Amino acid sequence: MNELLKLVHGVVNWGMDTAESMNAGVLIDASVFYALMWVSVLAALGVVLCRNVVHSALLLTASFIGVGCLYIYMDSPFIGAVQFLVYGGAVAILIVMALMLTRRDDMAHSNLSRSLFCQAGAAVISGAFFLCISVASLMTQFREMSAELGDSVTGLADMMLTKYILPFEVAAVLLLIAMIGALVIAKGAHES
Amino acid sequence: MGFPILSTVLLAPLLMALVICFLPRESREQIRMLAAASMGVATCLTLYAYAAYDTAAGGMQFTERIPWVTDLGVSYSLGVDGISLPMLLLTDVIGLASVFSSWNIEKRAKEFFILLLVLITGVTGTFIACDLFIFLLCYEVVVIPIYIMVLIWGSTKRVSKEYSGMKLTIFLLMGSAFMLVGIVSLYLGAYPAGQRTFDIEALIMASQMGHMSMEFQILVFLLLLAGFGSLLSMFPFHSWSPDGYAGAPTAVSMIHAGVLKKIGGYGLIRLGLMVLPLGAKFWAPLIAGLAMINVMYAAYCAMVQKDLKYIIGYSSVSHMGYVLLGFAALNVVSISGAIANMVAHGIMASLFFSQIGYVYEKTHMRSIPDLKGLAHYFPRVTIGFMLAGLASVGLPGLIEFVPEVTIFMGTIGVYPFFAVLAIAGIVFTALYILRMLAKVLFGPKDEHFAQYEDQKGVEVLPLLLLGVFLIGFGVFPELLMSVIDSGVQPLTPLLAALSDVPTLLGGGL
Amino acid sequence: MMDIFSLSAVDILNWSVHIGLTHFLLLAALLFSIGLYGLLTRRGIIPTLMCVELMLNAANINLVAFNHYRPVTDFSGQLMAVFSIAVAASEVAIGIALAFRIYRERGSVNIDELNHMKG
Amino acid sequence: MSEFALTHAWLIPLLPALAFVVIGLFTRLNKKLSEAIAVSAISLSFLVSLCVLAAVIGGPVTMDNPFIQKALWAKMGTLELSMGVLIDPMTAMMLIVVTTVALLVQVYSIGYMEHDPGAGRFFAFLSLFASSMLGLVISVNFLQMYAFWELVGVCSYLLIGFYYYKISAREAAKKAFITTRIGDFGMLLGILLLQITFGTLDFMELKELVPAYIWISGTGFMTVVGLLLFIGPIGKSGQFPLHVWLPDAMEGPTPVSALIHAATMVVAGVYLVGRAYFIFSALPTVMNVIAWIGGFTAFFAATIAVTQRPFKRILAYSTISQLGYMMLALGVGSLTASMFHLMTHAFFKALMFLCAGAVIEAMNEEADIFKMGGLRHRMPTTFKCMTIGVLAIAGVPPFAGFFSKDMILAAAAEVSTPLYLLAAATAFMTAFYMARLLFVAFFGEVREDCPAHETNSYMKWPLVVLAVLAVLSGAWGHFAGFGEWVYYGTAAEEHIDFMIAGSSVVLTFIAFALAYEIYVAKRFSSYLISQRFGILYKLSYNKYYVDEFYTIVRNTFVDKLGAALYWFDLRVIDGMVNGLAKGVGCLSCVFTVLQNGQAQRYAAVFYCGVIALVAYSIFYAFRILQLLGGAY
Repeated sequence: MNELLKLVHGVVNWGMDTAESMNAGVLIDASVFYALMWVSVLAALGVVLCRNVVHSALLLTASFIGVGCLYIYMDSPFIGAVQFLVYGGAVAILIVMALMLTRRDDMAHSNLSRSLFCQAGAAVISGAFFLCISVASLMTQFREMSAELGDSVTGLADMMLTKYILPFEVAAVLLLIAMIGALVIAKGAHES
Repeated sequence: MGFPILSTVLLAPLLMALVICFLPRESREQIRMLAAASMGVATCLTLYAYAAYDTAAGGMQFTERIPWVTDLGVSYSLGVDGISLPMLLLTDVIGLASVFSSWNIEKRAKEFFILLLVLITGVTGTFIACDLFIFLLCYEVVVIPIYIMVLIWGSTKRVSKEYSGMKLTIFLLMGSAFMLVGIVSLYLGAYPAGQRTFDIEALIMASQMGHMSMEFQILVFLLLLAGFGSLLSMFPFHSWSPDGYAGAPTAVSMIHAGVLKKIGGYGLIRLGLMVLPLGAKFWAPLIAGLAMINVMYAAYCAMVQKDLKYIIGYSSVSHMGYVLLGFAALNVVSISGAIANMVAHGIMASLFFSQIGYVYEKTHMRSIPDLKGLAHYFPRVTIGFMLAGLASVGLPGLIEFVPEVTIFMGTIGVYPFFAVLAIAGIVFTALYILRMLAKVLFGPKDEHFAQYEDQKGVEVLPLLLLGVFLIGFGVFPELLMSVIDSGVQPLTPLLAALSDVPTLLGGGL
Repeated sequence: MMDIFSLSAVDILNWSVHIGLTHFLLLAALLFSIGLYGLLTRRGIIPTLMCVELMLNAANINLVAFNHYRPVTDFSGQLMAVFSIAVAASEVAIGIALAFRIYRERGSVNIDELNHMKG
Repeated sequence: MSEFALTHAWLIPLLPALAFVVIGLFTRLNKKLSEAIAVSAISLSFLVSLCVLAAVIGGPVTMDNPFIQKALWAKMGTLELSMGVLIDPMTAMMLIVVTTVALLVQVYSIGYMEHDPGAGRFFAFLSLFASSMLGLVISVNFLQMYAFWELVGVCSYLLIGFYYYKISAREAAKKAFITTRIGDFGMLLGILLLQITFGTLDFMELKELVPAYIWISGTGFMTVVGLLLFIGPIGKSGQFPLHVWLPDAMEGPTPVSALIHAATMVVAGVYLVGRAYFIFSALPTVMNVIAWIGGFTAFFAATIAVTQRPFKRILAYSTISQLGYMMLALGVGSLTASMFHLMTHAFFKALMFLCAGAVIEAMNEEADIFKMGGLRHRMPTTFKCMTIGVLAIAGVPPFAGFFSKDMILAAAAEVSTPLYLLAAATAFMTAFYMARLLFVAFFGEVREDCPAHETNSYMKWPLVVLAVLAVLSGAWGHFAGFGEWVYYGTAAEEHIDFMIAGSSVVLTFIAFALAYEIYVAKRFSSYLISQRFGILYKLSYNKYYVDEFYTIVRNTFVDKLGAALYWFDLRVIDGMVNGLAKGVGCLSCVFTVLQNGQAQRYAAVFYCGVIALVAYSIFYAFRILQLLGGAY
């Protein structure tokens, strides 16, 4: 019983002396990060657990937006914008549209899950996975240093067009093919 | 030597199989004739080789050697010496007899004869190969045709033919797996990386130069024993042979009992004894013990069989026990007796199977309670049965007597207890053989068999062919023994050196 | 430098306040395992696709985080993220098209019926 | 001439063998031709053996330095198996006996087999038998003797089973072969032991080596070898434990019984002991065993013969009894007495069997003597020959039996009185059951339903010749000095011990009178006597239940054990093999669970793999880091 007391006492002292030593910026930073984190994590949980598949689609969008804000928090606005644009906009809407097209009877509990045993198994597997990755990441000592790289957009742009020109072109072609492919598949080749 | 005798003996059946492929399916007569012709050529050449073999010189004769895969040390080298020549003769004689005894196969005759000729080529290859690689190659060639022939032309009696075909093949393949491991370790252990070779003579030289340690020889011999033992239906691995024979068609069981089992014995002597003498000496008491069990156990099992082919299956397991006993005694007399016994049993078992095959072909009956009083309607088959039966009992004047007595003379000094029990086997063999002959051949007339006519024309040829050898080698054993003696004679220094080598459990009983 | 085995309460609180690379790694891992859980339990094709998207997102976070918190000289991490987003987008397009087509052929979107490729 | 005969003695077995081959392959269906070939072959052999006899009597050949010829048969390493010819007075005597009886039996069977379709086959087998018996007689080493020994066994198997459509015949043939085979097993062991200790099986070489070996290392090991060797003759000559096959062998045609089971094959055992006498005579314990087995078998068989009903079965038991006499003679150390009795017995026993054949054929296959009666009027010649035979075997003075039997009795008397008493009792019983046979079958009133008539000439003349031989052989042997001629060690001079001879003659006459009282004058009814003896009669009539005992032994030790082992083979060994196959089968079904088509199942398995990898790398993180050179 007394170790617990000692623990609480330690925490309280810590609270008081950091408050005056740390400037307000760090705390604000941390609170923004945690807010965004909880938004995206809870949204993701919602996607997975929610019964109504439309709700989960919307929560997916919320999660994408949360992640987008995190990108901005990590001061890489271009990726944040791309995230909002592509994921938040296109992908989420596409999924919702697909849901509407493949409507079946009652949407309320369309998001069926498998038997309890499979859920337990999946939970174990994903839990073990999370554990492994977190232990791995905690254990390794990264030499952290937030390098000031300056504006990411110009940096990205010249990298894309100079060093990584080939992947850039390939990505373009890929997107084109995906679009045509989607059309052909959705339309059904033999009807045309 | 100008004319490559051994290559022609090996390839004649194979080439004829190719020729038969292109013949139309209906021309059954031509196919049969061609098959018989090719086997005839092979047999005549073997007889010539047998006659021309110079027993005084001994060693490998009629050798041919063409380097094949040089960096692996593999060469297409054939050769025949005192041990393999009788086996080769056995193969060709039984091959010819099996072709004649499957003369009136109706169902898919073309495929049957192609597979039969491939099978005979494989078996011939194993005996005349002087190169382990060729030995293994030919051995694997043998297994596949047998499986197919049992499946298509087999007969379902106590056990379905699929089961017996499957069991037969899996046992042989498992055996050959052990053997392969043994041979590869031999290949690696004999010479350092540079001059590795598969040639048997070289391996023998290596073992004499002491390249292989005692433990190496003991372990590798055990592997070879498992391989060749299962082929030779040694006690724990014998359960495939009765089922295998019962399921197989006549020709296959003739070749199988007659020759395929002898590959095990030949391999044991050629690879086991010559290349791994220390291993052979170490495991000799175990082999002798198993051999004795082989003899008595199989004789007892044969006592209660109802099916003719099962009796011959168990009797061949029992006779292989004698061969193993002869081998285990590790002296010149008993080993030459073992080889002679292999030849004797080969001819005898194939004669038995050809006669049973004929009876089964005509009456579709093979179990002893159904068949009675065959002597009235099948005089020639009766002669066949009596000849084979009395030979397997060891009647002097027929082929089995001299080898059996030689094995006993060689073994009784080394393993008195095992030898006495094995010799007691001759009483039990007499019991089950005569009981079978009495029930099947003699007894009151049975009208049911009146409708079948006896062997005539080509069907008598197996009886004549094998009968000639059965009586010829029986009355004049020197014909067979002189060749075998010249093969086994070079072993005497090897065997003499073995006297002080440690053995399992400190020597047998 | 953090050695997680000799932690005391104070260090944890200090660590939690200063946002560093490991926070993002943990976040990404959490998102990824949630996506994985969804992938393994959802019956329908579209929900499965959604979970796959989640997992891809988690991967992108890692990319950007490493680029941000590591002493790198160029934006290769973010570039990789861009390309991965492109790929993910096309993947969703194709996925949806397939789902749509399967719905029309089979009449149902339930994954269990789609085991014709069974071994 | 005699030199030629000696050097070509190997012709004697070869000629009948050639006859067998010729008849077997070509003339089997033509009765007349095959008879001619067979008889001519055996008569040629008879002539050659006559020349051999002449050569032996005239020439230098004696028991101590026989004429030897050898040829290599098979050579393996140090072991050399050879075949050859060994002629000495004993061989010459045996040659004459075998060829004479074989010739007369073949002539007899021409008549006997007149309307039998298988006659060709019969003559082929007879020739084969004659050649193998002659081969056995002239063999030069143990292995050759063993080889022909087995060949003779097979011929008797073929001939007993000649009427193969009768189940009893084929069973009797099988029984004969198996029982003699058990004897052969023991003998083979003895031969093998001889081979590995002395390195040779040749009689002459062993003759020097064995006494030397015994002198050095005592009689322990050699007694074992001697006993093992003696097991062969027990089997072949129907001595006590292995005698069961001989009475059943009567299933074969009568000429066969006459030739094989009276004159030739069954004496092969006696001949072997005679030939290897240098081994046996040096081993007192073995001699004792031989004597007592012989004596006991004689007495035992005589007691059974007294109560038997079928004609040939009585003769069979009397043969076993007489063979017991010969073994007794050998056991007490007199080779001459045994060989002399062998010769005389061959003639009068063959005579009686042939008479039996004539009688049974005349009574169309009726063998029971109590159903015959008064045949002396219907078949006078057969009756006369049968009487001569009976008198000869009973040992009435002028006839053959008297001389040879009394020589045995005299030899037995010198060694041990219990044996002599046993032999004398057997002589009394022999006289009794022979007289019983004669009186019941030939005397009394003629039955109306009996179709008996005198036999045809082919069967009659051999009887007459044999009758003459039965009378003369005894006297000729005695007075011409059989002793100086066939002996072991020192030549035994002929003398008649009047005390023993007188007592045995008196016993014989008492037995005749007793038999006459019971069966002809019917003073005492045989039925009453058998009731009074009760148990003894029942035991004797059922042959002491030896056959039943053997059947039980065979059932338990062979059939049941075989079934048990076969069950073991099926269940355990096959079980293991099939079990292995099933095991592999269900091992595979464990993995099929992972491939059931559901995508999620594959994903789950995939991620398990990932987790395993990550976990592995965490535990060995440091080593991996060093590997990467810490470039993070």
